Amino acid sequence: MNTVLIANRGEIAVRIIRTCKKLGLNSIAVYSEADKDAYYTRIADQAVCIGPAKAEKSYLNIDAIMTVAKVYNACAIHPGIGFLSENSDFQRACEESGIIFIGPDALSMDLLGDKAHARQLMIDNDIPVPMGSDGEINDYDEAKALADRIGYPVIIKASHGGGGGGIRIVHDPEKFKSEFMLVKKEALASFGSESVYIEQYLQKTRHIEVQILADGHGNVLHFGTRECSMQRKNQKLVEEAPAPFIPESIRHEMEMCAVKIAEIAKYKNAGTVEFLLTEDNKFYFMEMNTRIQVEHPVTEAVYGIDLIKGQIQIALNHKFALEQKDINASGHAIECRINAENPEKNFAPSPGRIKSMQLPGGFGVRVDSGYADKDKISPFYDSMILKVICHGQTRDEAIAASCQALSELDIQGVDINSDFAKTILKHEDFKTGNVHTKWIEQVLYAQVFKKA
Amino acid sequence: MNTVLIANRGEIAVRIIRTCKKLGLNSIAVYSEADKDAYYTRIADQAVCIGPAKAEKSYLNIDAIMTVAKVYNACAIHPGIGFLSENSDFQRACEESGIIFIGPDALSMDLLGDKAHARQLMIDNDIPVPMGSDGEINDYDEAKALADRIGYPVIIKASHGGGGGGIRIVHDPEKFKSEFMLVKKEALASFGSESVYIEQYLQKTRHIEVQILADGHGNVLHFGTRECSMQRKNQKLVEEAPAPFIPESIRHEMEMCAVKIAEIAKYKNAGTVEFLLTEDNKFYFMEMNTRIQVEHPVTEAVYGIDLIKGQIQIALNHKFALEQKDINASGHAIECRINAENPEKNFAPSPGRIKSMQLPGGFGVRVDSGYADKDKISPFYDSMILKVICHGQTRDEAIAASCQALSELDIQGVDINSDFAKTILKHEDFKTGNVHTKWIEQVLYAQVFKKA
Amino acid sequence: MSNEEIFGIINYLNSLSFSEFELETGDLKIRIKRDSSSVKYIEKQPDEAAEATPQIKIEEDNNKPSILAPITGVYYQSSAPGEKPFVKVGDTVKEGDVLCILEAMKNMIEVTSDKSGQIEQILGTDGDSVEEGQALFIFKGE
Amino acid sequence: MSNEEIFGIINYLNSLSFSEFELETGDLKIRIKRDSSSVKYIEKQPDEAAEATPQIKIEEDNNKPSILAPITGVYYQSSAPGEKPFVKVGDTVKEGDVLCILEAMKNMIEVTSDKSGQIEQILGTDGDSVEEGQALFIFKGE
Repeated sequence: MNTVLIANRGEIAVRIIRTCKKLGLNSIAVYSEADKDAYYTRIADQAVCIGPAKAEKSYLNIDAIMTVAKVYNACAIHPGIGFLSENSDFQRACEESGIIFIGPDALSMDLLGDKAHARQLMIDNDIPVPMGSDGEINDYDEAKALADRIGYPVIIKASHGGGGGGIRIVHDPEKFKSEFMLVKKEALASFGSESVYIEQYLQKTRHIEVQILADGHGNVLHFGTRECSMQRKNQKLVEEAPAPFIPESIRHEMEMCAVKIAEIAKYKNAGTVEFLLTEDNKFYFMEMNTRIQVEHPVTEAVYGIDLIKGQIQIALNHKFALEQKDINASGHAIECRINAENPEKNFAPSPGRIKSMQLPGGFGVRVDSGYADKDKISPFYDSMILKVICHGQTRDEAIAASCQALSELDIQGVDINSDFAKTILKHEDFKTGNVHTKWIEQVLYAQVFKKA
Repeated sequence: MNTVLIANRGEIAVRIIRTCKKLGLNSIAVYSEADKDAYYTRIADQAVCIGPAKAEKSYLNIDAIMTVAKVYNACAIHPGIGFLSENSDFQRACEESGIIFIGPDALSMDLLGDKAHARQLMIDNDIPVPMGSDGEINDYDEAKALADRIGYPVIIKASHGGGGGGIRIVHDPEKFKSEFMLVKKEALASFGSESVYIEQYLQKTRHIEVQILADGHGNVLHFGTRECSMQRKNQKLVEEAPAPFIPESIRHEMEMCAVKIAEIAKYKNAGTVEFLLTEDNKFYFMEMNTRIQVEHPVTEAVYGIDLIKGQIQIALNHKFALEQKDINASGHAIECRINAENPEKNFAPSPGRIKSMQLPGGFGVRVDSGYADKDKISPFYDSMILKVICHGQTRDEAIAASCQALSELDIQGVDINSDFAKTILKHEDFKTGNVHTKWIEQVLYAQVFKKA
Repeated sequence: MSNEEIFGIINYLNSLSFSEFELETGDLKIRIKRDSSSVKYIEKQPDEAAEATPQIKIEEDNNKPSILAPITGVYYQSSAPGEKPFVKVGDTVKEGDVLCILEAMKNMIEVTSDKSGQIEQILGTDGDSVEEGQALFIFKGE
Repeated sequence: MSNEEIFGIINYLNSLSFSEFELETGDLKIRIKRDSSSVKYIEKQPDEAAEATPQIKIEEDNNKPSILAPITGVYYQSSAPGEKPFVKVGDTVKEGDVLCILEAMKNMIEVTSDKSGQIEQILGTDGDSVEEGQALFIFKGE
C-alpha cells in the first residue's frame, strides 16, 4: 500500500494526512468547491475536486469518490469522521473495487448501526442497557404499555437515527402517543425507516466511552475511558481521558464490557463503545461508534499511541504484537474543541476569514487545526476550527495547562468559543466531577448567561 | 513557594512560564528595553524591565534582577539557559537573599565550570578523557612537550571558556607557540583568567550527551542519551534522543558514567554530561553543563517527563519517588532549531518583524516558540525563533514527521533556516548515522552550496 | 493520465447526478459541468479570484423594503423537505414572522421579518447558498 | 507597593551602573534614568510608538558618499575591546577595507567599504546600536 485517499475534509483530513506522511504513504485529498484551497488540500500530495459545496453532492457522493480513488490508484480509503464513515454501502463499494476501507466491515457496521438491533444484541449477551423494548417496537399499544411499565420520562429513538436526530423524550404519559407518532414520521423522513425503540430516560447521567482497537485476528485491546459529558445540543465541547471520578472496579468493568461487545460484533479496526453512567455508578450501553472519533487525541496523549496509524495497520492486516497488559496509561489529557461560534450570541455560527491565528504550544500541548492563518471558514460544514489537547501528570495539571493554552490561543476574524471552554474548565463542578450531560445547558447556562 | 522569577528571555522564558502556570505558580518575567512587549513578558503574570538592551546591563545584571526578585517577593529564580545560568555568583546572591535558585549549588558549578579542574577530577575518578594535560597547564615549555608527546592536532582550551570561545586547534607543531600564547591572551580578556589546558584533538567524533536529574538526597537518575552532532560553528541545529547508532553496551556505559560524574560532583538538579564518541565507539568526557539545555525537549518527548517541573521539584527539596528501573524510554524524538538566519547568504542573521507565522501541529508534534505572530525579533540576542520537536515510534517516523512539520511551518517577514534543516534530515549520511560534529561544515556545505 | 482514461471518466460522470467535477493532475485541470457535458481545459485561478466575486448585495429596489441574509448559508423555504414554504409571493407578513431558514455550520437559523408588509419578490432558491447581506425578500413599497 | 519601598529601590538603583530602570505594578510605571535620577510617572505607550521612531537614515550630505549599516546591530569600531579602531577620521580607505564590525544575533559582521576615499565623519559610537540603513561613515566629496 502506498496511496491513501482521505474521504473527508477539515481537521480530521489534516490529521490523517499527517500520519500518512509519517508512515511514508502518499495522500489524496478530495474537496468540494467550497473547500478549494482548504488547508488539508494544500498539505496532501494530491487534491481532487469531487463536486459542489453541498455534502450530498461531494463528501457524501460515493460514486465521485470511488472514481477518484480508481483514477488515482488509491490503495486504501480513510473515511474520517461523519460523512461516509459509518456508511456500509461505501465500505462495500471499496471492497468491490479492491480498495482497502480503513474501518470495520460492512457487517459490523450494519449490526451496530441499527440501534434497536444493537440493543437487542446487548440484551442477548447480558450487556446492561436501560430498561426498554426488546429491539424495535413499532406497535403503539405495545409501546404505550411498555412505557407505562418503565415509568416516565421515557425516550423514543429512531432505530437508524444518528447525529442527535430522531430522538424524543416524553415526560408526560398524555403526550406519549403524539410524540411516538412524530418520531416514526421523522424517522421515515430522515433515515428511511420508521422503526423505533423505547428506553427509560436516565437523568443526570455522564457520557463515558471506551476506545477499542480490534485487529480482526481475534485480538481486541481497549485504551481506557473518555469522559464526554460536557455537551451542548449533543455536541461535545470538552473531553478527557481517563474518565475521572469513577471507582476503579467500575471503570474496569466498562472496559471489559467494551472489549466483549467488540468480540460479539466480530469487530475490526478502531471503535468506541458509549455508555451512560448514573450518579450511583451504574453503567448502560448506549451505542457503538464504528469509526475514529473527534476526541481520540486525549486517548493518544494518555497511551502514547497514534490511533490513526493503528487503524491503517489493522487495515493492512497487521496482527497486534502487544497484549492488554502491555498497554499502560500515563497522566491525564483534556481536549477543548474550538469552534467558530459566539457563545454570547446564543452560539451563533461565525463563518468568515481568519485574519490572524496565534497557536499555543510547549510541553504536553498539542494543537490539531483544520485551518491555517488567512484561511476561510465556510458556512457549509461544521464550525470546528481546531482542537487543543493538553496532557498533565494529574488532572489538575491538565486543567491548568489547558487554561494556559486557551489563554495563549488567539484567533482574529471569526468569533470563537475559547472563553466559554475556559469557563467550563475553571468551574468548581467540573473540577469536582459534579456534572452530567445536561450540565452545560441546565447549570452553566444559567450562571454564565444570567445577565443576558 | 508560589512565585518564580525567570531570569531569562525568549523561548526558554516562555517554556518555564508555561510550566509554572501548569503547577499553579506565579511567574515574573524580567526584560531589557529591547524585549519590551516580547511574547514571554505578555504571558507572565508580571513583567519588569531590568535595563537597556545590552545583556551586560540587563540579563547579566545580578543586582537589578535580585532587586526585582526581592521587591516582587519571588520565592525562587529560574536562570534558564545562557546568561546567568552557570554563574555561581548569581546562585550565591540568591542564597544570601533566601531565594531558591532553581539549579545546582555554587560548589558544583565551580567544580565543573573550571574545565581544567573538571578534567583533572575525571582523571582522578577513572572517567575517560582525551589524552592531555593533568588539569591546567600554563607553562609553554611543558605544554609544548606534552603536545609533541600527544601528537597533532591538539586542542588548546581556556579553563574558564564557554560558548565556543577560547578554543584553538593546532595542526602544525610550528604554530603551537603562537596559538598557545593567543589562547592565553584571549582567555584573560574574555574569561578573566589565562589558565588553559591541552587535549588531543579527536577527529570525526560525534557529540553525545546524557541528561541527568539529581535530587540532592543521594539519588541520581539519567534520562538517556542525546545526539547533538549536527552543529554549525559549535551551534547545535538538529538534536535527537536517544542517540542512534551506538552499541547498547556503550550507551549504557555512557549513561552510568554520567550518573557517576553527578555523584562525584555531589550534583543537584538537572545537568548534562557531554561526551565525544569516536568512530570506533570510544567515548570521552568533554564537559558537564550545569543547567537545562536547549535540546531538553527531545528527552522529554521520549521519557514523557517535564524536565522544568523536575527542576522546580528538586529545588523544593522533593525526593525522587522513582528509581532508574522505573524510567522507560519510548520511541524517538528529533528537535530542529528554527533561527532567523539565511543559510543561502552564509547564515546572515535576519532580525525583523514577523509578518505571519503558521505553526505545524498534530500527533507527536511540539512547538516551543519564543515569539508570536507580528512580534519583532531583535538583533541584540540569539537568532532562535522556535523549536519543532517531533516524536515517532521509530527514528524513521521521527524524521518523516519532522520533515512534514517543517513543510507546514511558514514564517514571513524574516529569513529562516527550515529548508536547511530539512536538507539535513533528508540526507543519506544523517539517515545512516555517517556524521560527526564537523559534518555540516565539511561535508554538507560542499554539497549544498557547491553552486554558490 | 491517458486520453482514454480521461474520457472514460467523463462518460462515467455524465451518468451521475452531480453538476460539476474537477480533476487536477499537474498543471492540467479539467472541469465538467453536467448541463453542457462540455470539457474545458481552464487555467487555474488563485483563491483571491474566488474571493473577489462580488457579494450579491442587491440594493433595495426603488427604495422598496427588503430582508437581507444575516449570515452566509444555505437557504430553505420551508421547515423540512416537502413542507409548504413559510411564505410565498403576495403573502402579507408582520414583524416577527419566520420567512425562511438559513443553514450555517449545521445550525438552522430562522430568518424573521423585521417589518410588516406584503412580499413582492422572493430571491432565494430552496437549497442554494446565499451570501451574508444578500437580499432574500423584497416587500411591496409603501 | 508603599512609597517607602519605591524610594528604597530608587536609592538602591542610584548606586548601580545601569542607566534606566522600569518598574510596573498595575497601572503605575516608574522609569528612572541614572543621569538625572529623576522619577517620572509616565503613561504606558503602545509598542507601535517605539516602532514609529524614525530610522535614522541620514541622507548623503551634499551628495557626499557614505556607508550605511547593512543590518541592525551593535557598532564596534575595533576588532576587540582595547584594540585600535579600524579607521579614524581623515584615513584614506580603499574598496574592501574593513571599516567597523556590527554585532547582530551574536554574529560579528564586518562592514567593508564599497568605495575608495577619505573618511570625513564617523557616525557610530562604539558599543551603541545602529539601525539598518543608518549612515555609519561619510566620505569626503569627490
